[in-house]
Amino acid sequence: MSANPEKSGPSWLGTYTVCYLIFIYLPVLLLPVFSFNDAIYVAFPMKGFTTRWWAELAQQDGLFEALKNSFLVAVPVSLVSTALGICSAKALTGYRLFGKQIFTGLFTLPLVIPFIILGISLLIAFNSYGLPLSLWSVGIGHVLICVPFSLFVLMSRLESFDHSIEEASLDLGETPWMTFWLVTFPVAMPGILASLLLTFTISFDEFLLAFFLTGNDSTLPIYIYSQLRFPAKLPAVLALGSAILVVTFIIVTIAERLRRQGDAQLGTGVE
Amino acid sequence: MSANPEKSGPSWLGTYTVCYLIFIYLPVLLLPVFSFNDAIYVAFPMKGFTTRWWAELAQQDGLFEALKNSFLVAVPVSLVSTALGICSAKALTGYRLFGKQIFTGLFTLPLVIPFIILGISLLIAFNSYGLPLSLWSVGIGHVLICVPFSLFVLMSRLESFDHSIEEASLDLGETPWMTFWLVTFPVAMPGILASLLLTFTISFDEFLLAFFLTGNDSTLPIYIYSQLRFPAKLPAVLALGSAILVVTFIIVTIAERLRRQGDAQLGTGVE
Amino acid sequence: MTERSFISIQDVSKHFGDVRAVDNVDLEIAKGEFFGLLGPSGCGKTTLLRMLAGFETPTSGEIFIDNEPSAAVPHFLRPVNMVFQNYAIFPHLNVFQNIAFGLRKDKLSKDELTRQVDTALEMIKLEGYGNRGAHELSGGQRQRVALARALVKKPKVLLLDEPLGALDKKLREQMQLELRDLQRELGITFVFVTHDQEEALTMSDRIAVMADGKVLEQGAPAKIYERPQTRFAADFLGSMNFIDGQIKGIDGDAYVIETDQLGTIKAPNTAQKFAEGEKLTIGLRPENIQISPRASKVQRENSVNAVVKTAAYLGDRAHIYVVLKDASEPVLVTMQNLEGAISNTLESNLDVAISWSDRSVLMLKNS
Amino acid sequence: MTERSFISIQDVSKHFGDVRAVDNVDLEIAKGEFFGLLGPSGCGKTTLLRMLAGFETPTSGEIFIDNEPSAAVPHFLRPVNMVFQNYAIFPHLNVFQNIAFGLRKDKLSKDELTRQVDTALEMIKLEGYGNRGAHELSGGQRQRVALARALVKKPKVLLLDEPLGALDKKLREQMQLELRDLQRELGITFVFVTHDQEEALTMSDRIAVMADGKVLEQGAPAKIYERPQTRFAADFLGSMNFIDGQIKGIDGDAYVIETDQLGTIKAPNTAQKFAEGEKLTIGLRPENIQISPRASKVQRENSVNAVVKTAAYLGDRAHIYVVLKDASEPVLVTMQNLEGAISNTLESNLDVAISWSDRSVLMLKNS
Repeated sequence: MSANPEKSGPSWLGTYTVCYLIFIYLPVLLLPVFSFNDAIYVAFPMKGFTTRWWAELAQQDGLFEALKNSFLVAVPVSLVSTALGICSAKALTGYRLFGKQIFTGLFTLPLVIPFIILGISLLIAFNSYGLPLSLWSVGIGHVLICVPFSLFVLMSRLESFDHSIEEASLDLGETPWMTFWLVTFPVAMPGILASLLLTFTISFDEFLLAFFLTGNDSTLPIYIYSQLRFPAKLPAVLALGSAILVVTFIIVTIAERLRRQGDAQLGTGVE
Repeated sequence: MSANPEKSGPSWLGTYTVCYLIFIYLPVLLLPVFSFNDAIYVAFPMKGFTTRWWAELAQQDGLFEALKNSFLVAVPVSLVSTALGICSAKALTGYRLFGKQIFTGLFTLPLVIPFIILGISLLIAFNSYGLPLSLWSVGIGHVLICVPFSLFVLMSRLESFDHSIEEASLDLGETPWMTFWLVTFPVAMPGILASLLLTFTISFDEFLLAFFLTGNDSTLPIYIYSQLRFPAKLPAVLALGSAILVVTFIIVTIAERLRRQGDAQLGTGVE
Repeated sequence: MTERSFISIQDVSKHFGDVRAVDNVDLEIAKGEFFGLLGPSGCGKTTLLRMLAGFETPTSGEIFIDNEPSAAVPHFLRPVNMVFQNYAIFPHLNVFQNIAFGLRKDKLSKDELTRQVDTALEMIKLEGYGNRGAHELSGGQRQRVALARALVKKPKVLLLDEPLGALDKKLREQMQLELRDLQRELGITFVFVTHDQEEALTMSDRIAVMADGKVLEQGAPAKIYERPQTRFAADFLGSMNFIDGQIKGIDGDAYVIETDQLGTIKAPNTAQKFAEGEKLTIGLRPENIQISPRASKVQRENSVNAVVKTAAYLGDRAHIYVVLKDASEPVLVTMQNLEGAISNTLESNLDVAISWSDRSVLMLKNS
Repeated sequence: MTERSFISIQDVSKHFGDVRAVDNVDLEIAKGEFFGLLGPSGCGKTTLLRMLAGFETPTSGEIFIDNEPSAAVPHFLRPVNMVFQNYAIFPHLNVFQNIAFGLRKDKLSKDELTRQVDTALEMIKLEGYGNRGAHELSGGQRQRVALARALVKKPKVLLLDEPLGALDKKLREQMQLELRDLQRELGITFVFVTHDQEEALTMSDRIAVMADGKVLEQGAPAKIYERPQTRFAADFLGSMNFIDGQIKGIDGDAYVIETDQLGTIKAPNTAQKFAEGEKLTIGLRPENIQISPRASKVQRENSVNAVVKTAAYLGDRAHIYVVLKDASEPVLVTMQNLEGAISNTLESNLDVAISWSDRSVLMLKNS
């Protein structure tokens, strides 16, 4: 009752929102703008409109190699870290409060270790155990940082997961195995998809660990970094960056929609 | 009733937890181990025990300069981004559901832009507008990525914030301004502290943006990176990394405790 | 505005966008009254209360409190205080600090402050609880602290938003009586909002029944319950058997009404005017119908044979649904369980007679 | 184990760590019975139900269902089904798929499956709702779907965990009767858990009252309500006036009891044995006490002068608290409001007389 539909806060908050969004998007939007600017030097005033940087982009062999490498890493990383995230979330929700807090801390601590230190640790570890650096080592590094994110996404879902529907399935004569496939999995699906998309994005975007841990293969961020040495290639990098921005935007929107859809479903499940 | 105290999940989850923790902490723990190893080369088998790398660490002038720079950036960044986070959270909770989802998306989107692209964007922006690169530009970049994190921490707190206690304060004769200081601020305090600690840690740890945006001053991660060129300095870097690990661990523990304390308080507030 | 009215709500409306939360409400509340706003959720009662508190501004109309128009008064200067539905105890303050919160502005000496808070703690029977944290209190204790916190401000009017809604049944019944006794002792005007008809009946001196933003009727509990003017109020306050009928004629000071379900029945010719031939709805409270074995001699004016369809034994009373010969809709009869005598009438398919007196027949206009 | 008992719970205990959730419970439930487990939250009733369902294993003792020891049977093979407290509707399936879920294993033809689900939908009066999503259902509809989903399995025993707890009051009262009628029609044994005494009294053929993991007493609703053996049950089921007393002597077939509050009173000498001089607690149900003006002639055995302290008008009845001359603890009297007659006795400080009959006096052992 009286949900207070008028309440939209003081009016300065609207002004703030606009200013803030300009502050964060002004630099980002320079990327697509300059990617159509007909000049090698990225500076105001702008010259004419061109699509040649985008055309140039399509001809770079290294780019597609890097893109392929990024997918080769990000796809398995998202699958493995989501699988580990499910196990971890299951394990953590099983514990009582006290142990749960400690273990949750231990599981998520890697997130706050500076990536440069994590990179050095992993490099040392691979060297010490005599393992070669390759896309495999990048993947292992990425799994390490992706699992905590997957865990975050899945934990909140598992915590609001109503276990009585699993009991209901058992009660109606299904085996635990079929209960998992008929009830647990489909209900948890939106969360799992959100986790897959999130971890994919993280792995795809990550630079520092990839930089430390890759052998001769570069992933996309590393390819971009290498291009920066050649000023003439900067406009094409801007075009590439713009493309990545658009794709990222689409993926995140889908992930968010899935998450919300799952919320709505669970919301009614609990009533 | 029947809180099911026995339920601790299948027993393989315990095994899983142990294996997983070994997987993630094995590389990380190599750092402190090798930092006491009496050899320049970081490899098994280990040599004798020494503290000389730690002693060496204390004599590096550049280290303390970098440490100072990191603090000079991270302290204001945490304050500014938490302040912006408070405003943003206030602004977002004011909106109705539909607008809220869109704006929340816009506010948090910077998080998923690859940092290398964000770094390039900012670099171009600074150059385009003729602004010099310095610790200031690093700070601005960090604020950009810290606000969404601050927002996440504060949003959940503001959403569970019971606004009727503010109305009660007004009803009992306090002005809106005093209500903010006597009620809103103290009740939101744990969340604000958690945000300050989190954003401090992020800024302190961040490498890539700092790398792109700094002028001549290096922050701690950049200093570490620069040291890696000299193999002889690696053991001291390990010591430094170990020290950072310990400090990070302490800060995160405090932040988490504050968060939970706030939850407990709010929990009873809602009953 | 009469001399008597202390709070005067004059033609007040409140619109939220297209929603008319409160729709042209007129209400006069006397000084020292315990006034209940009763209605289902969404009926606008809370919005009306929040306008009295100053948290909402009327879209149109005016509110006077103690003869002062309250539109211009900022809510922190109004002579009213509020007890919130969830009590809104400050979670970071202890009981003493919560109660003393509203006294900050009075710049009292430390001794005087302590004295006033202690008096308040005594009033709510929580002596010695001053140092307890907000999270250490039970639901009932939170309710009392919220009450004390508002009452130390010595308001002219205390507003209560579903004051007992968060408490369990036994505690709620106890607090209803305590709250009413406290109000009588203090003499402060209380206005409260509830969706619970028993709470409204128990505590109020007068009740306003609201639906869809409008006040449907108002009056003393017994008047509203026993002589409701609208089908909504009759149904919302307690149970009611509704029977379709038609005025057949007027026999002296009684109407003769033809019904399908109960045959021809009589009702007293009260102020409400019905024309001959007019269709209307008859209301019969379940507790005004008596149920007895067919054989027994019935002393009341109306008696009909019926069959028990189903019955619910509730311990202190029973709800018995009986069907009449040719009627499909069952009639509900409530019967007090005096010394276990109830059990004789709970059997399904039992032949019984039901009876009622003319004056318990309620006549409601069809609208 | 008698021939009659269909579910036999023999000396069953369940410990969670140091907590004895269920403590040496023996219960026999007959085939086709509607059996209620009643108790406050935490009394172990849900744990007992979950042991019947197979979700918990007894720490000690044995449970037989239809003469089969159920310890070894995995719960998905038991002839029992459960309706969960929150209904546990599968959120990703529609109504049809929810109800058909338990029939998967039966490998029915598509037509047969549709027929069975349609029959179930008809039973719960939700014909045509098959395609509705789980989130499109109201609380009452969810409850019905959960019921249908369990009943299509044709269980020998249906377990219900607070089946109506999530519904609002009016709907709950309606569903209580519907559920009972359905059970009588199907003839399936129902065992349900509730903390609501009216729900237990209304629906059950027999009730077991539980506290602290133990069954305190069991029996038909009228027996438990009107002749409780323990103070806990007397207090938990409805209201009760408790009065301290001492046996003064035995006068023929009646005890003579001395009380501070009511003077010397009599009670029938029933099976329960009390010795002369023994201290005991007297129980008097509020609805068994009659209140009348002092002047009126009282026909019942016991009559005492009293003064009305406070009264709560509830519309269909009133709760009146009276104090006796030298007693501090008020006595509660419940009175049905027959044609508004109640109003005469609601005034504070009114001089009245209260009366009761010997046979409504309940004698409870002090323990």
